[in-house]
Amino acid sequence: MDAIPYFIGKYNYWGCIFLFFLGMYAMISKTNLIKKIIGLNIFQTSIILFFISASFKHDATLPILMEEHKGAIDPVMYLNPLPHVLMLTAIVVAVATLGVALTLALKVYRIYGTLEEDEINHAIQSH
Amino acid sequence: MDPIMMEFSQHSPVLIVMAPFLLGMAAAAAGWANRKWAFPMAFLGLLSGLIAAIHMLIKTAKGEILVYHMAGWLPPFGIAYRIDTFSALILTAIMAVALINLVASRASAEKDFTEKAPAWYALYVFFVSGLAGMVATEDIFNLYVLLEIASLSAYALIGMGHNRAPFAALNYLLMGTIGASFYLMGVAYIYIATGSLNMTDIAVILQEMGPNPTITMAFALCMTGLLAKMAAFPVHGWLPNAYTFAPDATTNVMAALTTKVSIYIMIRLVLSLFPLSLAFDTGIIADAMVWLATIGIFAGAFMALAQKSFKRMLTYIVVVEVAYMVGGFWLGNRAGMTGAMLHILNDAAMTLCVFMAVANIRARRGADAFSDLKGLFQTMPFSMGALVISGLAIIGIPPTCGFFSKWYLISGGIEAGHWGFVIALLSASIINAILFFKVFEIAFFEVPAETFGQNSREHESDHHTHHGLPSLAMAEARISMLIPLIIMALTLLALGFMTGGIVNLFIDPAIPGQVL
Amino acid sequence: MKKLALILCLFAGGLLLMNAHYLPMWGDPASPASTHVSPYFIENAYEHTKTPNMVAVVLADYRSYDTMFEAAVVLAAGFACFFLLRSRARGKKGGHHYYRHIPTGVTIKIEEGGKLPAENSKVFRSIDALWTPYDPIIQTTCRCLIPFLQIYSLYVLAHGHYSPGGGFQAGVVLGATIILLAISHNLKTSLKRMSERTAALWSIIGVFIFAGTGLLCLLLGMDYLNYEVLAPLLLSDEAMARSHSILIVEVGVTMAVMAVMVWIYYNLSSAGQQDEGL
Amino acid sequence: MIIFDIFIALLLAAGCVFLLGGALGILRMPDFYTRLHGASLLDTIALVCLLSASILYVLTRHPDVNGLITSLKIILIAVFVFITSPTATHAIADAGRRAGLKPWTRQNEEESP
Repeated sequence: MDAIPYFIGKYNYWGCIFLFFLGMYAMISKTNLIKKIIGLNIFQTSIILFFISASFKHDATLPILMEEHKGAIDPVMYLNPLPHVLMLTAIVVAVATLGVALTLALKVYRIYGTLEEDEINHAIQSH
Repeated sequence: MDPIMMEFSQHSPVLIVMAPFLLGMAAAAAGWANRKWAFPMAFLGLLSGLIAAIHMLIKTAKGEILVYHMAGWLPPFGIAYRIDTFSALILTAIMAVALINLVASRASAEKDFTEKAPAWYALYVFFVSGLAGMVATEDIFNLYVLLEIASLSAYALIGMGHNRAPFAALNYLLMGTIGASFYLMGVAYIYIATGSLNMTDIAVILQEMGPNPTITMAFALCMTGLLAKMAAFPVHGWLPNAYTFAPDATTNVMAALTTKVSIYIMIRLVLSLFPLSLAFDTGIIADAMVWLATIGIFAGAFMALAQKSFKRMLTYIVVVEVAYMVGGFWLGNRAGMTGAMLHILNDAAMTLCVFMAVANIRARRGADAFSDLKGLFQTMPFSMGALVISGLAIIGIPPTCGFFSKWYLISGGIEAGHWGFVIALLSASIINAILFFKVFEIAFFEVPAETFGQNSREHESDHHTHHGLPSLAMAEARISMLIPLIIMALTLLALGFMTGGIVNLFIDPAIPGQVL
Repeated sequence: MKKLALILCLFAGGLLLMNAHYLPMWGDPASPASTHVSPYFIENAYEHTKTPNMVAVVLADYRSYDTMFEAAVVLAAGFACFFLLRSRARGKKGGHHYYRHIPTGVTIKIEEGGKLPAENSKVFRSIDALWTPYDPIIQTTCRCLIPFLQIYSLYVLAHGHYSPGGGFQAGVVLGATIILLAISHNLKTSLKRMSERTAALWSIIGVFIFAGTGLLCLLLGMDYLNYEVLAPLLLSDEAMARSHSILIVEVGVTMAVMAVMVWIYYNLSSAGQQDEGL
Repeated sequence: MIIFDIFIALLLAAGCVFLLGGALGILRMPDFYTRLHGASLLDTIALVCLLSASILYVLTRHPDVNGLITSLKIILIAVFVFITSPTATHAIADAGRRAGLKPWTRQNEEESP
């Protein structure tokens, strides 16, 4: 029975998908705006982990060329550099989004004096 | 053409993104020195983008497909831009819409944002160049980056409006990020399954690979993400608030472009990345999408009927129009697709026109509740004339462009036997007619209770009714807002007359031959 | 709403988890992701650019166009925060003036014709409650650390060709030092070192260095961002020209990221007023 | 060599135990200050254990100049952590005190459950 190697062999996907929907659940169901933004961050981080785990190869080292390999390079020796690059971009995008989200939350707080979504909706309706 | 120009013109695929982007940054930098320079810089940026777009339009019309390799690396390794006839058409539409709105909304932007106007110009130009890049790029990850740059600028542009705007913008941000992240997850699945990021390369690999559950999942993820981004029916919740409370200058361009570009991306992914069989062979996905669109049309139209303010009503019409295009595309036959693709272009034009007209009214009257529209035909005849033309286009009445794309959509629906969708289209036209004629009636026959001042918001409708129509003084919007509006109104008619040419030259070649 | 969200997430999550069965095993060297495009990068990166760090090569050369927009996203975020929050309305309305209580940094608005409250009045007593005594531990530690952090960030930037590092990381560390200054002292101190105007201009210039390098390649007759053509300008052969250009581009990224981090912090921490801070 | 390896393993295990203790402290302690106390002290000592384990590992595997340089770098990290971690804790505690948070006592707890 190779159920155990199967589960161990794919645990990275399970974990990332779990985090993905954990973040999404937090974004949909929480009423506090800051908690929603935290959910957003978990959500984005899970995708970053997903990509990075795709770059991993057993028995490979990080993609910086070692002095002794400069002649003939065996691709199996090094991790896949592309997902790292893509995720550097994704991290920066996530940070930028976080900055704008916090800015908007700050503006919302200055207008309504609260960060609870139901209180804000109440304030809008009673206005 | 002299050799230097020849040399330079081959770079137009990259210049369409980079020229606006660089000049947008220059506008922001100039803003710290002298605010007056910001507008010319932004204008110049979008103008050069438009010139590049028209150049490509002419080139692709001759049957050429423009491919540009960034940094000189060939596609599977580097990033490439690929522009066919249809994307050149959309690029031209984006640049033209953005340029016209920039000119039209200069006055209101300078008034609303005063010393922050350069930042507004910069974000506006970033937004437009992000959209242009999304249309041009052939790399699915580059698409995500450009999507985010367009969205981030959009959040900021929306958040600066009415008091309720920041909350609406935050909701848009959350929804938009969910959409973008689903798309990115789809990219991850595609990458894991194929190892490539280039659309053409992936399409070739997928052809060889045959059916694959990973790709099906990637398809589902990408489509879900794009549906959220384009505000298709069940996930449209962010759109009405965000567009209603954004500043007019922002709403105009955003309503005209954001959703349309997302639909373009959807069309491009389905037609040139995923195997066509995946989308249309089982028929389940396509049917589900068409029914979703049908429900979306009814829901949006009835919500529009319930609104009390003109601008808010129009935002629901945007939701309805999105459903037209989604439904038409997923009918899966040539007529439906042609209708959807033509409607992207037409809808960008007519949405801009109608929102610009509302912006003019709001600039004059300060409000846009239906009770504030009384007597407008007398005070603002030109703006109302443009509004009538765009209203007719949205309803779909012959000489205007809206009629032709709707004609294609309906004939596609009949061909596919989707009677629900056909009925939805026809009844949406009727509801649109009711909505617009209600507005025209108020604006033509009713008279404001007293000569309006700055804030006609306080007027009660039951003050006293005039009998007959006393003449009101003309109070037309300022000339810099009026001329772009009239140009747009004429464009709507011109697009209607040019439909045949556009379909033959630009849209037909972009639909793959298997689609009948 | 909560239940609906839960059902939705469980359903979609279940779907994705079932589908994970078809994904390749973790760390499988034969998976498509590690066999299609990436071997090309691993094999040719050094030959093309004489730079051992493949991530830096892919980041700043093969996919440099992405990276440029990444810097642009950061810039757009900086503009967004500035555009949404910055307000300078205070003090311009005339009639009243402001008194700043220097030890606490609290500013009192004095209406037209009003007088400063007396030394022991209720106003000042409430201000005194906010007063933070000089904290030698935090300030000294930060003052000792900041120079080292700055040198380290330059190392991360300059050594990015040979070890993990590069423009973004260097920019973040460099920006953190200025934010650290603002936290340990106050916003005024860091504004004196780096004003908002400087931050804004630096961020624009940083992205412009990147985009301008690309534009230069275009003007010299090659594709956008094709560094090869810069070889005569950089007095080197083509591979070395790529290596040098990667450094130039990373310097631009560092400037942009650093300035935008600082700029966003200025606006967020003081809610756009930029008089107080944390 | 085996003695060194056992020693390394012991140090790593001790580090993990300390980290676990810190995490437990955050969960179980009654108020802000005590939680901070547990987390910061145990984290610092855990880091010392882990870093010394890695220094030993490097020195036993590469007993040459390279190994020495690497271990010097690790010592630098330790110095950095020793400076910053207490300062950060101090700053956080200070902020808590200034925000008006009262330390926990038994009387406090009885007054406000």
